[in-house]
Formats: sequence, structure tokens, C-alpha cells
Amino acid sequence: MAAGSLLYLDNVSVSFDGFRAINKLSMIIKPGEMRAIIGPNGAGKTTMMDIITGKTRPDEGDVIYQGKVDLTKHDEAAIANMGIGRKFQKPTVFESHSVYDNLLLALKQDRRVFPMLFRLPSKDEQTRIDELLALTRLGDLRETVAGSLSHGQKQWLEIGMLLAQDPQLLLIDEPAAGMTDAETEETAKLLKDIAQTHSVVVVEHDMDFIRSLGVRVTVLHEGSVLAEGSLDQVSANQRVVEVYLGR
Amino acid sequence: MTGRATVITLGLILGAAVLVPVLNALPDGSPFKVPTYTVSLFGKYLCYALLALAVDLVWGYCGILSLGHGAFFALGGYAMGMYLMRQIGDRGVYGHPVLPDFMVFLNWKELPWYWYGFDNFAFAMLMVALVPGILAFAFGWFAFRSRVTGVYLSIITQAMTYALLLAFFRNDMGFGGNNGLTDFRDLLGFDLRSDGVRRGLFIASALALALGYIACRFVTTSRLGKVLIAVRDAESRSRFMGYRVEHYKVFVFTLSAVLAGIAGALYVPQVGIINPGEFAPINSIEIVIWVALGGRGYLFGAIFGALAVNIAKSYFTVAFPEIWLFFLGALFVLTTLFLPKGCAGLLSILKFPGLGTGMGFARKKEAGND
Amino acid sequence: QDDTIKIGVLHSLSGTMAISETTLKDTVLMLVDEQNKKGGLLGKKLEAVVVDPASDWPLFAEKARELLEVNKVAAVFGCWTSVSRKSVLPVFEELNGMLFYPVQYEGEESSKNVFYTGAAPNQQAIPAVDYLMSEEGGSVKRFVLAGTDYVYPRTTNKILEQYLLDKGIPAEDIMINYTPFGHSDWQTIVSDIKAFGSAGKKTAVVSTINGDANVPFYKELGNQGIASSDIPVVAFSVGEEELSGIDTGPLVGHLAAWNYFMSAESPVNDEFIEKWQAFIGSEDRVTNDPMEATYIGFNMWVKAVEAAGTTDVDMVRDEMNGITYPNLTGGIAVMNTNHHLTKPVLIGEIQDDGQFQIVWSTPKGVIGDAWTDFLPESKNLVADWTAPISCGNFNITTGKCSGQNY
Amino acid sequence: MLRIPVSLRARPVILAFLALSFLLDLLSATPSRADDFETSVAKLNDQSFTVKEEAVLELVQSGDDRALAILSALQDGELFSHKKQNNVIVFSQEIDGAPHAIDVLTAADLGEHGKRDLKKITINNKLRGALKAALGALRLYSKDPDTRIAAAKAVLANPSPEALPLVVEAIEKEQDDAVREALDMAQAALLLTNGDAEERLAAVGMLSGSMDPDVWQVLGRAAGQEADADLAAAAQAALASIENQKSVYNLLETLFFGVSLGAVLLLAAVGLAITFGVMGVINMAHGEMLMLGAYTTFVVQQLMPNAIEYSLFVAVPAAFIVTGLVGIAIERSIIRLLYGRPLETLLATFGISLFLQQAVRSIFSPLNQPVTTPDWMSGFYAVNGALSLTYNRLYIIVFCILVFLALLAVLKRTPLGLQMRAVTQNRAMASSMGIRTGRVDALTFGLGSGIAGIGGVALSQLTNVGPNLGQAYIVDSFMVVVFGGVGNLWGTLVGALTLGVANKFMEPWTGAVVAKILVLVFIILFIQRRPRGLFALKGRAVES
Amino acid sequence: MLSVDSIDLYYGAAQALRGVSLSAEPGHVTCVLGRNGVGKTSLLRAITGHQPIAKGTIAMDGASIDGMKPYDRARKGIAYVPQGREIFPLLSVRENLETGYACLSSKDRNVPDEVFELFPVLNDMLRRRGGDLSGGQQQQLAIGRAMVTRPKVLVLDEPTEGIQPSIIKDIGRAITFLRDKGDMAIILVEQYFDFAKELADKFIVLDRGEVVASGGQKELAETDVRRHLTV
Ligand SMILES: Nc1ncnc2c1ncn2[C@@H]1O[C@H](COP(=O)(O)OP(=O)(O)OP(=O)(O)O)[C@@H](O)[C@H]1O
Ligand SMILES: Nc1ncnc2c1ncn2[C@@H]1O[C@H](COP(=O)(O)OP(=O)(O)OP(=O)(O)O)[C@@H](O)[C@H]1O
Ligand SMILES: NC(N)=O
Ligand SMILES: [Mg+2]
Ligand SMILES: [Mg+2]
Repeated sequence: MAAGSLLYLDNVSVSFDGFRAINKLSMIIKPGEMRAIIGPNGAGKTTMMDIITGKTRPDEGDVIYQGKVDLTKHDEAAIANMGIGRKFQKPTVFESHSVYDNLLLALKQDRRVFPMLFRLPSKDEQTRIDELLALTRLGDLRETVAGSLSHGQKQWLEIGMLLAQDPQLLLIDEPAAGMTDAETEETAKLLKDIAQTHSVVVVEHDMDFIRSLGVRVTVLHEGSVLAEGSLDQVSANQRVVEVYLGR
Repeated sequence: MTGRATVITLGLILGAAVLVPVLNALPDGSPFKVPTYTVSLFGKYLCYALLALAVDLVWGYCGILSLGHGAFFALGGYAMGMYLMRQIGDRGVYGHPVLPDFMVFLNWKELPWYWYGFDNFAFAMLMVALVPGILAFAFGWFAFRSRVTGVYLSIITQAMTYALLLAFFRNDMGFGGNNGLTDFRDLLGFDLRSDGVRRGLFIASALALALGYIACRFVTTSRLGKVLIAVRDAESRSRFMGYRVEHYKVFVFTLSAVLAGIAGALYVPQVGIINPGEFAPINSIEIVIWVALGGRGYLFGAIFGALAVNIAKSYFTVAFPEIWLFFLGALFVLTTLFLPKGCAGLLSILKFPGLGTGMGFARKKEAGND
Repeated sequence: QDDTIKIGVLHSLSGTMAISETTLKDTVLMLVDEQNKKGGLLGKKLEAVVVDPASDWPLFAEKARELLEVNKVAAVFGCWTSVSRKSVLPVFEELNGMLFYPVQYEGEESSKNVFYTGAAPNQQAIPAVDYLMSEEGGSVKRFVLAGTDYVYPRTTNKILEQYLLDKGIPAEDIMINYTPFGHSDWQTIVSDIKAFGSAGKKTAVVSTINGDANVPFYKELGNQGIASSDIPVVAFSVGEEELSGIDTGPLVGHLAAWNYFMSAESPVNDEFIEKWQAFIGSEDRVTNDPMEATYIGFNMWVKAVEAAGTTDVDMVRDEMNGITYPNLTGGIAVMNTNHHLTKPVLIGEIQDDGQFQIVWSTPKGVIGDAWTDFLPESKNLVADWTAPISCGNFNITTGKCSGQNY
Repeated sequence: MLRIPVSLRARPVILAFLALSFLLDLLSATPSRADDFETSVAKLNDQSFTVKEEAVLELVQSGDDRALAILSALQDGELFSHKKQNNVIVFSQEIDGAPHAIDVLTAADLGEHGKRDLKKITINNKLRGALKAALGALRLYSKDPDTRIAAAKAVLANPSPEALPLVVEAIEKEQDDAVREALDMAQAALLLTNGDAEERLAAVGMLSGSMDPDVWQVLGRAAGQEADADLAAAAQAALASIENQKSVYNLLETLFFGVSLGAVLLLAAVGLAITFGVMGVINMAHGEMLMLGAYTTFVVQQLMPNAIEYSLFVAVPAAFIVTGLVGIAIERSIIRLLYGRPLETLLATFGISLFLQQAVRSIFSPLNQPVTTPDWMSGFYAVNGALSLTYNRLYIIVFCILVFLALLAVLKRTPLGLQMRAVTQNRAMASSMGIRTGRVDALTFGLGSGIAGIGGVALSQLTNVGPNLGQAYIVDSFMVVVFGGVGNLWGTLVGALTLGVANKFMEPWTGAVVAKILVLVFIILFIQRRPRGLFALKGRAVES
Repeated sequence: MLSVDSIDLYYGAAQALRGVSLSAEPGHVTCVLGRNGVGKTSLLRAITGHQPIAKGTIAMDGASIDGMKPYDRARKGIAYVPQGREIFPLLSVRENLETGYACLSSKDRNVPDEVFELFPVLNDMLRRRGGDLSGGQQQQLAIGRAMVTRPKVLVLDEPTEGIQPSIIKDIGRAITFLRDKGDMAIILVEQYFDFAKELADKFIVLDRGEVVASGGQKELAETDVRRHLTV
């Protein structure tokens, strides 16, 4: 079952002082797949990402990566180095670093202590960062301290950082939040070309956005899968309408 | 971007390293003569400055508020002290060939194993770096791996130095109890009391400080330095980015401890005594105070703070022996109120914009101006 | 400028030791005052240079050097703890200064440049236990040696332990107990003492507990109802000044051994007390042993300077040997050639007015012994700063004098 | 047989006199003559304590009614010789406001006397012992049972042959069982030292199993005796069985010690749990707040020297107000400007602490100040000889609990408490919810400081009241708060108790110094296990 | 009625608002639109008193509130639902709501029922710590918390951010409901154009800190408004 899958959640559960946030959740992400996850507030989407990225340890269940590694046995750094990158729901950047340095630190590189101590900036790193700055439209803020960015600017910066990491699997929690509709479309486009070469799991509440992605959708509810399929399929599902879309 | 600060700082240190000894060498009565008293006094300050530098490295750049750095300083000092003790040889008051006086009159029979080798200068100097280094490494390894952060870390570092304080107070420990190690004679065969050696020690301290500064500078401006600041601001975020936070912390913590140890080693022959008082929690707090006053997150700020506070202290204790604490207390309060980011902060705003770690520019949740 | 003679005052005015040392600073100032009223010294005014080493031991060394090198003082009166003395010692020996050290200490030292006007162990500890073992002292058979864990108590207790064993007290009747500096929770130890004392033999506590730890210790004694008639405590570091910080009601009858008590009946003492209280401007301020030690030291120095006709350290030092001056208890203090004083030893019982009532005293003065006879290594050592020996630690067996610091 | 006239029942002293004369009939001592008595009294003024002791015994035996009064006066140090009037022995007595000297022999008023006219007749410990015994014997007939018990115990403590017949007699006519028991014990003790072989053995049987330290003394002496082997054996056996019982109580005692130490730590730390734990101010001046509280106690006692018994009830609110106001002043003038810069508060408050230390040094002198312990707080409640609980500790434990509960109520039950927590968690947002952040900050810091002040009142009962008081407690306070888990009052409570008890249980094994070291090591290791303290807050809420 | 009159706002040297004006009347929803970083939040921070203004004036019912502390403004009836929610993480949901009592006289210190009617999830989680809630739950709590203060002016910064569609509808209803009660002026910052269009009685569009367009409901429909919002 796990074979051939990139990420395999095998009935994972976690509860916080009594409250079951994730309940026997199972899910498979195939290599190169982009998957949209929707679901009511509090369904457990972010918690799921916490579990995958090693922030939260599940009470039971395994999270198998690339059919072999059990992520629940590793810590955040290790998991990140396996090629799993994440954008947080609440944008978090290094506030006292410039936009530029934020991206520089995010770049894929040997993250061990001594290599970092002696590494010098290289030409292609430069160019890569410039690309990213252009892409996220932060070009003229490159020397600004990230702490003084607006909410949406932080969103963009964090997306940029995620791309800089160039992970195999991207976990993106509510990228469109706090973006104008136009920017939201941009983001959708962006994610689609990323998906050419990467696997992506994206959480959103913006249905237009989800639609424009046009990918398989999983609906979480009370910590487990409520429905799965194309957006039209799940939107047709009565329960989904009831608990999530509303009338 | 801060090349200027570096050049100026190094210039001043090295200038002093040359000038002070030369002026001290002048014949008595010459108007420019710097008395030996001043030489060893400033030699002492330079050691404090190096110590402050070490603290700023972990606190200012990696957000580790260590309230136990006095311990590393003291351990380096004790390593040096033990060497100097052994140098006394049979010139102790009881004329015992091997045992230091305090062991003799507590009628110890032979040298404890951990005193072996300290008659050898090279070995002793190795220990000056190794002992604090290893302690810091072990301590840091466990603490950072179990993700002890913030005040919790501060407090256990304080507990560490406090425990060492009590331990070293005990005569049975074999380090001279609270009288510590004193009555030193000579270093590498040179008489510690000669002005020559004093100048030598001063120069050594200045060079150590300069090298320490360069080292810290290299670390903080390297890409690793950026990671440290990232860790300071958003530890867990840097984890999710794949940085092994604990390794980075252990690295700087150990490096900083070694610097502190070296400072201690240079300090001891200049003040002529090392005793458990150096482990007192309050001392470690004072070091932090120097850094805070000088400007946390600015290397030259740390140096400035150490010098400023200690010069002020030396002056006040003579000028106003009865009430000098008022002045020192006021100095601290006023600094926090009028120089939010320490003296260096002021300089950086005036002269070197964008200098240091950009701390406090960040938009803070607390910053609501109510 | 040259019409004044400077003397240094090196006592902590802040930090943990300020409690004890500030008084000595004031004492020196008073003595200087008086001397100047008497027309100064060698026709010059005395000028006291006060600095604050702030209970910070390396700072003591720094300040000592400053006093000697920068202020060129003729003599220094200072230090309380042994560690502060150890810290300044090399400085005084290097710069050939002159230090008067006014506090009882563990001995095992005699420096050319220091005059020890406080008690050596044989001038305090030994007589005290002698008294306890005497019929009059209650013929004590069991001893608790309780002390703060540092050199002075450790050494003193080592000496006492040896002494008691020599006196035929079995080891199991000696309980030794150490506590950290400023120890404040004495419940366990006091109840241990209580238990130790309830084993049939008359028991006493010999306390080398230092400074701040005493108040909570005595309060606990009082609260656990250990009366002096059951288990007397004889202390070496508790004087009138320490008592002034305690409600002595419950402590009546506990003992202290010193070379001076404020209650000593002598005209000089009454005069001294009046001068002191006038100087400090308070009827309630007490006098104590280190003050007398300072008083003796100061006046001996004055006398020696007058005799030498100069403040030159070497010449004054020679005059100091064998110099005498009336102490405050009606006897004569002698500065012996080992730089320690000859003083009477007094035992006092605490009274409810915070004073000591002298219940015993040595018939005549005891000569301070720099090197105790009760430790194997130091019993062969003698200090004598006059020719031919002129050495602080002359070994009578080898006939050698090991390393001096100058 | 001895008839006590009803008219005299109300006057124990006289009864005691009767007892005294009665004792002497029994002893059939040589009929005493007045001049002997006077010479004996005169001997009290002798230099040598041996002579004085003779005098005391003579007085006891003189059978003279005046003896008891004189001896008690001697014991209480209220007996003087009159320098001005060729050293006659006198009491000093207030007669219409002026001190008058009263001749102890003639009871004649020798008129007013100045402070220096009288010289106290001194005693030493040995003499105290003797006096206790003598007076003990003389008081065996007191009307008040407690006094009689005390008397019996006194006899027991220093058994002297003369007392034996008296005790025997007393036992016969004693009605009160408690007193009878005490007397039996006393008799046993006397027999053990003065009786013949089997009387002694019997005595041992009688005494074994007692929980009275004085009895252990007596048995101990018997056990140490070479002369009578099997007696020694018996005594040792008795002591052994007592030892077993003791060990149990010792455990309880240690626990009590631990809890009381914990209570002290808590009182010292709880203020910091507010200023640091809740507000996040790294409050280096906390120790000085304790100090101010202690000094307030001292001042209060100076102001009401004749009502020391009640002084603490004034001191507690006074200390709360004084330190509270100081706290508010500090907050408004300095801390206020440092929110969102917690680390700067370290520097500022450190400066403040230096400032306050020097302030008290300059105002009150660097010396410690004497703070008196009210009688109701001194002494102890003896469960038995092995376990006695000192009152001051008991009260401090109770007091500590009250303070803690009060604080808990304020924080958890009042709107102010809620606002305090809101402000410290998100100042800007709290302000937008209409909370007067400035006012709340000031009140919170004031509360923390005030509580610290109250802690200081408690400390003043245990330790030095001096400029260093604060320094002595600041480190421990931070340890407790952090160990317990910052921002969690219960954590502070449990933390304090844990550290206290741990310390006290280790101390007997390792000695005080090593015990303290071990506690510190324990803290270090423990924090490895629980990096956010004992009562760690978990979950997202903390990270955000 | 709240009126903002041509205000400037700076962060250090950087100017974030240039002569911005707007007015909000009871019973009306005033919408503030604009791309990222154009100054919307800054405007609200100025209104709520978290950021000082350099020029211009802000008045409530005619009286200027410049220089007033945020808490005084809150007591005057300005309630703030900030971007990023700013929940009190360690306070329980109930306590978070009760912080609003500070503005109220003790007699009407209660949580209005409509809060729980609009956001039932809050009722289920009264005991949970605010910081533990999911993003969307926090958003609902933030709005509920503001309603507790019975505001005259309700200031919302992107309230739909991170909210599930059904609840967005609820919030929409909530806002309509509050508007229709007629005693409350509502200022709404939105990026979600359709949502804004639904509710807005009038609007302004910001760009680089300046008002580049404003008008009533119908103008909003026009495409040139969208132009300002596209990249
Ligand atoms: N540490 C915690 N303690 C208690 N409850 C928690 C904790 N973390 C999450 N929860 C609860 O678990 C549930 C899932 O939270 P999660 O953040 O995963 O929801 P979500 O799907 O991301 O919602 P949203 O779309 O609003 O972000 C929520 O009800 C939340 O209150
Ligand atoms: N504390 C600050 N210090 C310096 N500059 C700031 C600060 N806060 C915001 N800015 C800058 O001011 C401009 C306006 O920021 P603001 O938060 O008002 O934008 P916004 O319209 O709310 O954007 P978004 O829709 O992304 O929330 C941005 O360019 C931002 O970088
Ligand atoms: N010398 C002493 N008392 O430390
Ligand atoms: Mg979420
Ligand atoms: Mg915004």
C-alpha cells in the first residue's frame, strides 16, 4: 500500500487533553501529485501538517515517506532535510533579517554547522534569489527587515522561502489568505507550475482558488476524511455542503 | 557594512597594546609615564571585555541568556591558577616540594590526581580552553537537545555556576576553599611582579581580545551568523527549514565558553588571585549587565560596556566610597531609559546605520504604543 | 601636600562584608580624628584615604595597589575575611607596604608586611574549649564543632579536633558540621545538635559560624528551646555588633571568646566607648573586638612612627617589634616579633541587653602563635622578624626558611 | 499530713515557702541561724562562681523564708549589689515611677538609685543549672499543676540527692495524675543516681520508653557507668528501644522541616511569580522588595515598642502598602517604558536593586537591625521529646498558605486578575479591548511587590534584617519560580515545597553544603526532562 | 459616526498613508479595499489608536479622538478585529470574551447571545485556551470578542481570512445583522472582493497609501475599481 506512494498516513490519531483533533486519518499522496485539502475550521488540516513535519507526535499511526521512512520517528529538522517544506498558516518569517537574508537562509544548501560557517555567497545563489524576489514581487523590498512587511507581503515572502528550499513535497497552509483576488489567481498559477516538478499539498478555504487548481480534493472533517474526489464531486456531497460550504 | 566599526575597534585595542606598555616603560617622573598600577588595571579590564564579548556572542546573536558564564571564566582562571601554584614549587610557606600550602596545612599527603600535569605550561593552557569548553559542550549538548530555552536555560546556567561556587568553597575539593589560589610567584620563570611581565600580560590580553573580536566577527558575519539570528528570532521556524538548532547553539555556546576561559586565564596572573567568588551568580549577572549596557548584539558594544562599567566602578569606589552604588545604579537605569539599545545602539544610529543585528527594528506585538 | 601623612582604609563598605567592616572604617576615621586633635603625627596631619573594595576579593588587591602606588599611603588598616587578606598579601609584599589586620583568623601565616592584631587560634579557640572542659565551664565532655564551610573554621576546627583528641575526648564525642555561607535554614542542624546533646554527657557547641549565618542560627536555637544551661554555644565570630542585630532574650548564657568585650571594666574602655558613641553620634552603637584590635594597631603604629621619626616602612617595622600599648581591658598589648599580639583571652556570656558578661579570663596575656602546635606540618614553624632569623616561617627542624615573597 | 490552710491556697509563693521549711525539717539540717543566712547572702556577691554556688546551697538549706524570693531574683538576673551603699544585696523595684533599691534581708527601701549605682549579681551556666534544681525542688508544692510538673521536670533534669525525700513526700499527697506521673519519673531519675542496686534497676524499668530528652540524659549517664554492669546493660537496652521510636518521629520532623523551608521559599518567591512569572519583568529588584518588607517590620516594631506582640499584625499590611507603593512608583517611572523589551528590564531592575540596597545602608546603617519575635511565635509545640514543632515555622506555614490562596483568588477570580493576564499576554490588543493597560501594569507590579513585602515580614522572623537580605534570596526565588514553571502559581507552590523537602531530606545524609549542591544539580537535570518547568504549559497556545 | 480627515502616517521614515479620508455612519458598512501593503491595516491602526498620525484628524461624533489611548477609544465604542486575530493565547475562550467587559458597566457585563448564535463553535469550546484554537476558530473568537464590547464602530481587518465558506456566509450575515440593527458603524477591510461587494454601502480603494477611488455600492461594481486591485 505504502509502496509507490510519496506520503502515506496510516490511520493516524492525535488528541489534545481529551479532544481528538485527528481521528484515524489515512491518506496517500503519490509522487508528483498535487492535492488540495479543504474542510471546516478546526477539522485538523493544520494539525495534519504538524504531524507530517514532526511538530506534533501522533498518539497512534504511522506517517511513511517515500515508502520507507517513518516520519514520526524523526524531528523537524531531519524531516525538512528529507525534502518536506512547509508554509505556515500564520506567516512566520525571520523578523530581524532582511527579505534578502530570509531567502538566502531558505536556499537549499548544506545546513551543517561548519559548512555554513565557511560558505561564501555564490553567483547562482544570487540569481536564484533575484528570481524569487521578482516572482514574489518583493524586489524593491529586498533590504527591508521582514518584521516590517505587511501581512500579505509576509505571505509572499514565506512562499518565496518555501520555493527557495526547493523541497520534494510542499505543504502549503492557506497561501491565498489575505491576498487580493488577483494575487490569489497568481498564486494558483504559481502552484501549478511548481506542481510540474514537485508534489504539493495545499490547504485553502477559497473555492475559486481550489477550482482553478483543478486537482483532486480531500475534505477533512473532525480529524478524518469526509470525502475525496474532484471539487465538483465533493461539492455535490450533502455532508460537505452541510459542514463546510453551507447554503 | 560594519567594516568601519571593526577597524576602529581593532585599531583602538591594538593601539593600546602598543602604547600603554611603551608609556609604562618610560622613566619615572616623565609626564607621560603610565603607572604599573594602571597597566594591570587595564589589563584586567581587557579580560573583562573578552568575557563580555563571549557573552554577547551567545546572548546577542543566538538569544541564549547565559547567567553562568562566570563559571567558564573562573574555570579558565583556576586552570591558570593551578599552573601558577605548581610554579611556586618548594617556595611555599611550609617549603613542601610539591603540595601547595593549603594542602599542607590541611595535612594532605599527596597531590590529588586532577592536579597532575599542571606544572606543565602547555598542558595547563590546553586545560584553560578544554575544561570550560568540555563543560559547556556537555552542558549545552544536553540542555539544547532537550530544547531548554529562554529563562529556563538561563536559570540552569545559573544553577550550574551556583553549584560550582558551593563545591569550590569546600576545602575537600582541593582548590584551596574560599581562599582560592593565591601567592603566585612566576610565570614561565618570569617574576610576576616585574613590570616587564605586567606589560607582557597586558599585551597578551589585548591581543587575546583582538583575536577574540575577530573570531566573533567572523562567526557573526558568516552565513552561520545569520542562522544564529534566525534561531534567536524564530527557533522552530529554522528547524522546519532544516537547521539543527541544537548543533548551532552548542557550537556558539562552547566557543563562547572557551573565550571566557581564556579571559579568566589572563585575568588571574594580573589580579593575583582566583577564588570561588568568581563563580558567584551575581558575577555572571554583572557580565550580562555590561553587555546590556554596551549594547546587546553589537560586538564592540560588549567591549565598550565592560570597560565603561568597570572603569566607572573603579572610579566611584574611590571617589564616593560611601554611596557609589547610587551612581552605578543610576547609570544602569538611565542607560535603559535613554539608550534603548545600549551605548552601541546609540552609536549605530548616529554613525553606522543598519549596524549590528537589526534587533528591535522588528514590528513587535507588544509595540502597541498605549 | 607634604604636610599630611596618608593612611589607607581598606574595608568593604558595600557587599556582604559591609555589615562587619564599615564599623572598622569608622573606627579608623575616629582614631585619625583624635590623633589630629592631638596635633597629628611628626607635626603633620594624618589623612585617611578611604576606598571601597566592595567585598570583592580581587578588588581588594586592586585597591591595595592603588593605595600604595597612587596614594602612597604610609600604612593600611583593612581586610576582614582571610581571603581578602590573602588577596592583598602579595601586593603589600611586592610594594613593601604595611597592613594592620584586625580580625581573628586561622593563623598559619606571618608576613613581613602585615601586623596581625586579631586573635590567632591559640588566643581564642583553645582557651575557649579549655574553659568549657573546666569544672566552672560545666565540665563539657561532648563537642559539636559547627562552622561555615571555609578556611578559617576548617582550620580552627582541625586544630580543635586535634586538641580535644589529645585531651582524651573520644572521636565519637566530637561532631563536626559545616554549612554554606549565609546559611539560613538551621532546623536540621539545631535538632541534630539537640539529639547529640541528649546522650548523657554534658555537651557544648563551638561555633565558627561566620557573619550573617549567625542570626538565623541563634533564632533557631531559641525557638527549639536549647537553653545555655543545657547546651552552651561558644562562638568566635559573634561579638556585640552581631548581637545588636538579634533579640538576645532567648540566648542569655551562650558564650563567646574574644580578647575584648565592651563590658570590660576599665577607665580606658569607658573613655573609648564614650568617644566612639560621640563620634558615631549614637548612644546605642556598640564596640567590639576587631575595633579594639584596630585601636591597638593604630596606636602602636603611631608610637612606632614617633619613635622612628619617619613613616618609612622598614624603619617603622623595626620599631614595631616588641612595642607595647595599653589594651582596652586594662592590660598591656605587646607586638611580638612574629607580628602577632599578646592579648588576654576573655569568655563572655550573652546578656539580654545584647552585652557580654565576662565570666572567665586568662590570668595574663597569651602570645599569639602564628603557626599552631596542633597541626603536624606547622608545629615546626616559627615566625620571627628580628635578626638572625627574620623570617615568617622558619623551620626549626631543617633550620630553613622557605620562600618569602620579596 | 501537711495541712494547707484554705486562706493560703491562693498564694503559691507562700506555699512554696512552707514547702521549703518543710524540706528542711525533713533534712533535719542544723537549725538555721539568721546571721549565717546573712553571710550566705553576702557570699552571693563574691567574684568566684564556686563561692556563689556554695552560697546558693546554703540558702536552700537555711530554711529561711526569704530564700526563694532571693534565688528566683538571682536566676532572673534581678539581684544587685548597691555600689553606693557598701554593696548590700538589693532588689530593684519601681516605686511610683522611680527605681528604688530594696534590701533583700530587711526589705527596707534604700531609696531611689541611678542607672550605674547597682551592679548586677552575675551567674554562669553552671550556677543556672544549680539554681534550676534548687528552685525546682522548692516549687514542687506550687498550687498550679503545670508549675508542679515543671518543677518535677527540673528535678529530673538535674537530680540532686536533697530533692529525693521531697519528691517522695510530694508523690504521696499528689492528686493530679499528670503531676504524679512527672513526679514518679523524677523519683526514678533520683533513685537511678542515688538509689541502691535494685532501686536503680527498677528505676531503669520505670524510665524506659520515655520520650523525654532529660530522661535519655539520665539513662545515658547510667548506661555509661562501669561500676554496675547489669544496670548499664539495662539502661542501654532501654535507650535502644527508645531509639527505635525516635527514628519514626525524626522522619516526621524532617518532613516538617522540609515543608517549612518550602513555605519560606514560597513566601520569598511568590511576589516574583507575579512580577516575573505573570508580567515577564526580569525583576532583579525583587530581593530588595523582600528587604523593604523586612525593614518595614523593623520600623513598625520601633514605633510600637510596647506592643511587640501585635506588631506583626500591623507590619503585614504596612509592608504590603509600603512595598506596593514603591513597586508602583518603579513601574510608572521605569518599567513602564520597557514593555516589549524584557531583557532591558534586567538591566534597569538591577540598577534599582543596587540603588535600594545603598538607600537602606545609608538610612539604617549597614548593620543588621534587630527584629523581635513575639512570644506567641517563639518556642515550640512538643509532640514529645523526639518531635517538636517550632511555633514560628508553624505560623509561617499557615501564613504562607493564606497568602497563596489570597493571591490565587485575586488572579483567577477577579476582573483585575483577568485584565492582568490579558495585558501581559497581548498588551496592544488588551488596550483595544478597553483595558487601561497602564493602570493594570502598575497594579500588577504593585501587587507583586506588595506580596514580596509580606514575604519580607516573614523572613524578618527567621533571618538577618540587613542590606544584604535581598541578595540572599533573589537567586533562590528565581529558581523556585522557573523550576515550578513560569506563569503558573501552582507550579511555584509545588516547586517551592519540592525543593524545600528535597533539601531537608538530603541534608542529614550529605550535610548542608552537598545537599544544596545536589538540589541545584537536581534542578538542572529536571529541567532537561521538563524544559518548561514542573507545571509546563503545553500546546500551540504557548508557541504563539 | 466616525470620520477620518486627510491623515498621514509614517513608520520611521517610510510613509504608509497620505491624506487618507473616510467616514463611517451608523447602519452603514464602509469598505476599505486595496492590494497588499497599501496601507489598509495602517489606516485601521490609526483609527484604533495603535499608530500615531502625523497629519489630519480622526473624530468620533464630531469630537476629535486624536492622541487618545486605544483603551479610551475602545471605551468610546470603537471595537477592533485585527488582522492575525491577536487572541489572548493563554486565556480560555470564555476569558477572551470577558476581556470585553472592561468597557462595560458592571450591570451589562455579559456575552450577548447573538455571539453564540453566530458562532456556535465558541460555545462548544468555552474552556479551551484561545491559543489552541484553529485559525478559523480564532477568527470567529476575535469577532465575538469585539461584539461583547457593544461597539458603536466595529473595525474589521480581513475577517474572512482563513474562514470556511459556510462561516464566511455566517459572518456576512452577522455583519448585515449588525448593520441592520442600525446603531453600529462598520469599517471593513477586505481583499475578498465579492464578499466586500455584497456588504459595502460605500467604499474607498487605497493604493500606496493614497485613496485612489471611492464611492457607493454601484460604483463598486465598476471594473476600474477591480483595476486597482489587480497586480
Ligand atoms: N494544542 C492544542 N490543544 C488543544 N486543542 C488543539 C490544539 N491544537 C489544535 N487543537 C484543536 O484541534 C482542532 C484542529 O485544529 P487545526 O488547526 O488543525 O484545524 P484546521 O483544520 O487547521 O482549521 P483552520 O482551517 O481554521 O486552520 C481545532 O479544534 C483546534 O482547536
Ligand atoms: N511596523 C512597521 N514598520 C515599518 N513599515 C511598516 C510597518 N508596518 C507596515 N509597514 C509598511 O507599511 C505599508 C502598509 O502596511 P499595511 O500593513 O498597512 O498594509 P496592508 O494594506 O494592511 O497590507 P495587507 O493587505 O497585506 O495586510 C507596507 O509597505 C508595510 O511594509
Ligand atoms: N579571618 C576570618 N574571620 O575570616
Ligand atoms: Mg489551519
Ligand atoms: Mg493588512
